[in-house]
Amino acid sequence: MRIRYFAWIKDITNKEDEIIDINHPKSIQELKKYLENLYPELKKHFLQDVLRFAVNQEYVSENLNLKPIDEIAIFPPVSGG
Amino acid sequence: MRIRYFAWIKDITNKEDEIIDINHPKSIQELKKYLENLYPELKKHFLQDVLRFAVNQEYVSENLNLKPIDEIAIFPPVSGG
Amino acid sequence: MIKIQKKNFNLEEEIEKIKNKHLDIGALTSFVGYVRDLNNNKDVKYLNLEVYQEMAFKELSKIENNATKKWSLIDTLIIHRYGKLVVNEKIVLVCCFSQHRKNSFEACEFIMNYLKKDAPFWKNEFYYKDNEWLENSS
Amino acid sequence: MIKIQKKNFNLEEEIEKIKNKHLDIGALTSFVGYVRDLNNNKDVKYLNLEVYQEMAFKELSKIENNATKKWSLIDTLIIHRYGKLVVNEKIVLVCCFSQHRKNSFEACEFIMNYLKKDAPFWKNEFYYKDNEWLENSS
Repeated sequence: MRIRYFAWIKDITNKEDEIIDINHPKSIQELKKYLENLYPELKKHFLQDVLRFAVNQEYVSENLNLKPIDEIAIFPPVSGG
Repeated sequence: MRIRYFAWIKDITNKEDEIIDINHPKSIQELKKYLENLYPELKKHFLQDVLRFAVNQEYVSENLNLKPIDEIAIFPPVSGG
Repeated sequence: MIKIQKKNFNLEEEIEKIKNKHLDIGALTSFVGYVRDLNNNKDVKYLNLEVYQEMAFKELSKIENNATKKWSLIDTLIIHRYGKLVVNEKIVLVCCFSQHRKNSFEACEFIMNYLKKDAPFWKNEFYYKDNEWLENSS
Repeated sequence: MIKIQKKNFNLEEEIEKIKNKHLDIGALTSFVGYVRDLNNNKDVKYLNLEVYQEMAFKELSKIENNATKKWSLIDTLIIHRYGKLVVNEKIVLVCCFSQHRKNSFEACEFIMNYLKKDAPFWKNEFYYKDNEWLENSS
């Protein structure tokens, strides 16, 4: 499972992406818990509910089952255009 | 007083413009009568009320007083753009 | 700025000339009208576009001024061609430059609507057998 | 057509390339977004525009398809740049080609609104002293 970070999320994680190989999270909820442990600063942003999640390049609701081959992206509100 | 014709009005008048020097019409109503005599085919178009009149390059209502120095234009509905 | 001309124009050049004057522009909405190959169910060969030039300048200036005031536009550009125009050629360009996109969209559609309604241009459309003077529906 | 690229583009060339393929096009509405010299009351030096490229293609394709169906568009073009963009540079181009003008206006504004809302691009705006990640207001 590959996790990708964008914009200022990268400043918190200090990386653009990472692979979670063992005990990968089964849902976005589990992923959030997993990442809060790794990066405590993310917690307040999860609580504010401002971040967006994409699985395999599609926006997702939180109740999707995550699979080991999924690419998951976490990013702040967009500002294109 | 200069009268200018545009689009298919020119096919009726056979000219682009003309000068009315003596006894010039004092209103659009008088001008219509004057032109109906010169170009009988115009009458039906005046009756259908489809033509537009401009005095000195501005759209006008019919009750304007016409002056000898005015430029008056008669034309069908526009089709620019 | 209003231009009434026979010759074609280059979108990039016309737009950048104005854009480069104003560094506060964030949004440009533009409209281009083209000669279509089919109209009134007939194959079009070309248009002959007639204009009442002095009045077209006055009418387009009024429309431009109204839009500029109503939507706080930073700049505008209207180019309308006349003369013989074949299929695929540009007829008209309207550009509305503003800080934000909503104003430029609304102003551009407003200018096109009034241009179609009031600007003194007439299209004489030539088909393979005959020709027809067009009228814009209101 | 969707292009996500670092380099600048020429409006005339990009538009005519598509226009020339379809002789039934009568109307083009296009939108260009530029880097402004002032934002959040600060003088802007440049933007660093980040993109999630694979997802941006998917999202823009969805938006483009929705607009094409809803407004019977003949063709569309979206170009979005990324990387370092200084004041006065183009950021984005959206073109909607259709037979008549109303559809092209509505479709172009629709695409811009959804692009601003959902397409995964992020602007890191650099001022003279600091920088800031922007968020589009919804």
